[in-house]
Amino acid sequence: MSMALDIVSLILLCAGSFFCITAGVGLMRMPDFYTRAHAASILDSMGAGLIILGLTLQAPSYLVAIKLLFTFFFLMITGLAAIHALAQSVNVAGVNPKLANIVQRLHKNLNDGRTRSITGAVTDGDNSPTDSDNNRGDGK
Amino acid sequence: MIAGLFNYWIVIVLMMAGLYIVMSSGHLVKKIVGLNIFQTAVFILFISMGKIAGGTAPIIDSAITLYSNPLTHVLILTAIVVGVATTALGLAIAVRIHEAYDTVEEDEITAMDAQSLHEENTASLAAESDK
Amino acid sequence: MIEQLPAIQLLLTLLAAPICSMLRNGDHAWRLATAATWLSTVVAIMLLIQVWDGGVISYQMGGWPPPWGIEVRIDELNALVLLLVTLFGSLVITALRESLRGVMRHQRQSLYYTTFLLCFAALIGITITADAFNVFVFLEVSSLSTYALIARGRDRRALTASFRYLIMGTIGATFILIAIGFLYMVTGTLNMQDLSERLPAHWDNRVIQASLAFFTVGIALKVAVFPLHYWLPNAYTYAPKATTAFLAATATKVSLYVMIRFLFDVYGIEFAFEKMQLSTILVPLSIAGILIASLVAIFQNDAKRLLAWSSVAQLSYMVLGLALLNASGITAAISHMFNHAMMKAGLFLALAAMIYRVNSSKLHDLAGIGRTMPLTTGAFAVMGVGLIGVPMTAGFVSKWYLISGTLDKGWLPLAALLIVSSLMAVVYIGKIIDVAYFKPAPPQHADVREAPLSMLIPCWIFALLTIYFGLDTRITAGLAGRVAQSYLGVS
Amino acid sequence: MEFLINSLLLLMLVATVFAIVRLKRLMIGVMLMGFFSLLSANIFMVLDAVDVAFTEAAVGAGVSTIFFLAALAIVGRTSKPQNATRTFVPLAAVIITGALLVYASFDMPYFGSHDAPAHNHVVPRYLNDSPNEVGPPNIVTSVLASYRGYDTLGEVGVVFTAFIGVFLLLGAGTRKSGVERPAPPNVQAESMRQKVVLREVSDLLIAPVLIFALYVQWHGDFGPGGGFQAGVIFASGVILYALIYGIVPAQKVFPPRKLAYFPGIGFLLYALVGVVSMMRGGNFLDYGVLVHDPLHGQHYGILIIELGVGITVAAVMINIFFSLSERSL
Repeated sequence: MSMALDIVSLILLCAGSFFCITAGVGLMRMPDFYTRAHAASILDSMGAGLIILGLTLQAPSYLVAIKLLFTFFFLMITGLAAIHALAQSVNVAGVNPKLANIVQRLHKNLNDGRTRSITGAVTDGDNSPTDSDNNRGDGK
Repeated sequence: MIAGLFNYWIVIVLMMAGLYIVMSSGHLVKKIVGLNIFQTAVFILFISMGKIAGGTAPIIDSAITLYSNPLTHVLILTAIVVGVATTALGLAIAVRIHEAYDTVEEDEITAMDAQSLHEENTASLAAESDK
Repeated sequence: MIEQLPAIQLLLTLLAAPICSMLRNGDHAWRLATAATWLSTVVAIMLLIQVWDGGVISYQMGGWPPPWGIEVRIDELNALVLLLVTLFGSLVITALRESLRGVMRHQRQSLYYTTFLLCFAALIGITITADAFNVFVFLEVSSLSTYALIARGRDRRALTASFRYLIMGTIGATFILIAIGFLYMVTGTLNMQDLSERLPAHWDNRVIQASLAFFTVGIALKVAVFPLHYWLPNAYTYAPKATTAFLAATATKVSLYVMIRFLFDVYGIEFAFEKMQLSTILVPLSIAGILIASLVAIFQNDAKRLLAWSSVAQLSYMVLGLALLNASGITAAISHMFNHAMMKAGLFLALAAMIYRVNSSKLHDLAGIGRTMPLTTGAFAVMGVGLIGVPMTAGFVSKWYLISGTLDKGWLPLAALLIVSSLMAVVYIGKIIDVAYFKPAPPQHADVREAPLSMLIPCWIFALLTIYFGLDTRITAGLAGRVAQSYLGVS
Repeated sequence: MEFLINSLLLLMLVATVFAIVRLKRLMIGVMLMGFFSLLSANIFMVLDAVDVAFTEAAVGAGVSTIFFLAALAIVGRTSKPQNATRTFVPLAAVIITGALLVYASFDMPYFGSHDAPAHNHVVPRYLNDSPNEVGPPNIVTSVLASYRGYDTLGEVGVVFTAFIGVFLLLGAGTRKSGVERPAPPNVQAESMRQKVVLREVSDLLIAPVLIFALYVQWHGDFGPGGGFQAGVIFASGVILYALIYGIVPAQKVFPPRKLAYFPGIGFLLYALVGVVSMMRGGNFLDYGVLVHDPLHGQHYGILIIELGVGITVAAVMINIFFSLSERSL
C-alpha cells in the first residue's frame, strides 16, 4: 500500500516539477504577454497543484493532508483568478495579442485569396480596446 | 567559517542595498520601499541569530527536545508591526506632499522649497528697507 | 498604591489617549488631556521625592522578574527627565487650546490631542524603562506621533520636513535596533542592568564595538548632534506653532537621556569613552555644532527658524558636556538638558502667542510687538536672557558648569570658544528683542492685543521658572551633580 | 539541506533587491518588494520562526504592498532618473557601513551554533518553565503576551499611533458623495465584464478568509498565530471586498465613522486588563492575579489581550486602507 502511494506521489511530484520547468521556459521564451501569462498559469495550476497533491499522499497525518488539500483548493482559485484578472486588465489597457493578429491576418489572407507576408501584419492595426476585442473574437 | 557567517554576510548586503535605495532615490515612495527592505533585512539578521541547527519551531511538543530561540521571534514580531506602521504613515505624508506640490520627486520639491524661501527672504528684505 | 506609581505614571496618559480619540468635542479632549498630563506631573514629583536620596524604584511589568520580564527602573537621572517631560509638556498642552481653536475642526482637535498624549506617554515610557528593546518600541511610538504632529503645520513645507524626519528618524531607530540586536547576540539579555554586568567580559568583541558605533549614530540622528541635525531646523520651523514648544522641550531631550543611559550605564564609561575613545569624535563635532549653528542662527530672519538653529547649538552644548567626562561637564549636560528644555519651550510658546496674534513668525512682522504685546514679549525677553546665560537665570548655571568643566580639563581655548558662542547667542536673541522693542510696528498690526491668558500664564510660568532655577539649583545642578558623581565614582 | 535552501532563498533575495535598485518603474519595484517580503517569510519559515513568517507574509507581502499600491494610484507609477551626485555619497556611506558590519561579523557566533550566548541566558527559562508558568504550548505567544506583554502593549500603541497619524493627515469618512471620477465608457464596460470572474472568486473566498482570521485569533496559543496575524488577515478579507466591489459598498458594511472607534477600543481592552490586575493587587499586566488559579489567570489574560490586539490591528488596517484609497477617488 505504502509502496503504491510512494510511486503515485513520486509520479505526481515529477510531473509537477516538469510543469514548473515548462512554465519557466515558457515565461522566458514566449513572445508576448498573453502567452507568457498562459505559461505562468501552468505554474500555478499544474506545477504547484500536482506537487501539493503529491505531498498530500506523503502527509504524516490527516490534519496535515487536509491542510494541504485546502492549500490546493485556494491556490487553484486564487492563482488562476489572478492570472485572469491580470490578462483582462492588460486587454482593457489596450495591448494586442501578437498571435491573435497573425491568426486574424491569416484569416483575411485566406478570405482575400491573396498572399501577403505574415510578419508585415504584426505591427498593423491601432491599439484601441474595441479593436483588440474584435481581434480576439476572430482569433477564436 | 563561510558556512557559519554566510547568512550574516548576505543580510549585510541586503541591509546596505536597502539603505542605498533610501539615500540615493529621489522618489519619496521609493525611499519608503528602501526603508522597508532595510528593515526586513534587519529582521532576517535577528531571526538568523535565533536559529539553532537541528532545532524546531518553539511550540512545545513532547517529542521534541531542541527549540530555536523564541525571544528573537517575539522581538521581530514587534518590529514588523512597527515597520508597517511607519510605512503607512510615510505613505500618508507622501500622498499629502503630492497634493501640495503635485510631485513626489525630492529634487523638484527641494527646488520649489528653495524658491519659496528665496521669495520670503526678498519679501522681508523689502519690508526692512521700507522702514 | 505607592508601589504602583511607575505604572500609573505611564498609564495616565496612555489610557487617556484612546479615550481622547473617541471624543467628538475638541474642548472635552483638551480637558481630558490637561487633566491627564497634570496628574502625570504630580506622579512624577512623587517619584522624584521617592528617589531623592539616591533610592531606586524597580517595578516588574507583568510581575516577571528581570531579565525575563520587562523592568521599569527609576533613579535620580530619569526622575529628573520625568519631571522635565511631564511638567513642561503639561504647560504646553495647557496653552494649546487657544492656538488650535478655529484652526481645526473639533474632531481633528481631539485627534491632535490624542497624538500629543501618545507622544507624551511614549516619552515617559522611554524614560522609565530598563529594557533595551522596550526603548526601541516606545521610541517608535513617540517618533510616529511626532511625524504626525509636525506634518499638521500650515505651510506645505511642514510635510516635507516631516517626511525627511520620518526617513532619518526611521534609519536612526533601525540603527538602534541593530545595536540592540548585537548586544543581545553577545550577551543573551535585554535588561540594561544585566547588560552592563555582562558586557565587560566582551569588550574585545567586535560585535559589541560595532553595536556601540551603530547606537551612537542612531541616537545622534534622534538627538540631532551636529552633522546629523539636518531634519531639525525645518521640522521645528514648520511644525504648528505650539507643537514646536512641546517637541523642543521634550523629544530631543529624551533622546539625549537615552544616549546618556546607554553610553554611561549599558556600555559603561570605561568601554565607550576610554576603550573606544568616543570623546575624540564627539568633542570636535559638538564644538563645530555650537559655532556653526549659532552662526547660522544669527543670519535667520524668521524667529522660529532662528530658535530652531539655536536648539541645534544648545544640544551640542549638552553633548560637549557629556564628552568632557568630568564631574562639571556631566553636571552641565544634565542640568542644561533640564534648563534648556524649560527655556526653549517657553521661548517657542511665547513666540507661538505672538504668531497667534500677528500670524507670522518673520522678524519684520514682529516689529514693535514689545509695545503691543508687552507681557508676552516680557516673558520672551526673560527667557531669552536666560538662554544667553546671564547670571541669576537658569542658563547661567549650566553654562557655568560647562565652562568650569573645560577649565578642569585645562582646555582654555575651548572655554574661550564657549564664551564667544555665548556672545553669538547675545546677537541672535538680541536681534529678536531689538526688533520687538525698538522697531515701529507696521500699520496693519496696530490692533494687535495681548495674548489670551491661557497662553500668557504658561509663558510666565516658564519665565519665572527660568529665574527660579537660576537661584535654586538643588533640583537641577544638585541632582545632576550627584548623578555625575555616581557615574564617575563607580568607574 | 536546510542550509542549502536557506542560502538559495537568500541569493534570490539579493537578486530581487538589485532588481529594485536598478528599476525606474515604481509599480514593478513595489511588486518586487512584495516578492521580497514573501521570500523573507520563506526564510523565516526555514529558520523555525513560524510566527514571524506568518506575520511577514500577511503584513509585509500583503497589507503593506496594498498600501503601496493605493499610494501609487495617487502619486503616479514612475520615478524620474536620478542625477549622478545622488549615487556617489550614498554608495560611499553604504560601503563604509557595510565594511563595519563585515568587520564585526567575524566575531559573531556562527549561524546555528548551540552555545551562542543568545540561547543560554534568558531563553532557557522560557523554554523550560513557560508551560508551567504561563501555559500556552506556543512559547512565542507566552513570551509575547505575558513575559514581554508590556512590549506588546507598546506595539499596539505604535499601530494605534499610525492610525491616528494617518487619520489626522488624510481623514476618513470625509469623502463627498459623487466625486468618483467616471471612467471612460468602454473601459467601464470592460471592467464590469472582467469583474464577473473576480466577483465569483471573491465571493467564494471572503467567508473562508474571515473564518480563518478567527481561527488564527483563537488558535494562537497552540500554533503560529495570534492577534496581529488575525487582525491583518481579517483586514485583508475586508480589503479584498473593497477592491472587488468598490470602496462605497465596503464602507456601508464598515462605516468609517464607527470603525474609527475600534482601534481605541482594542487598545483600551489591552490596557484595562493590566489595570484590573493592578486593582487585584498584582503588577501591571500580571494576569496571574486575575482569577484564583494563576495559570487560568494567565490563560484568560492572554485571550483578552490577544482579542484587543486583533481588534486594534484589524480596525487600523481597514481604516488606513480606506483613508488612502479615498484620496484616489
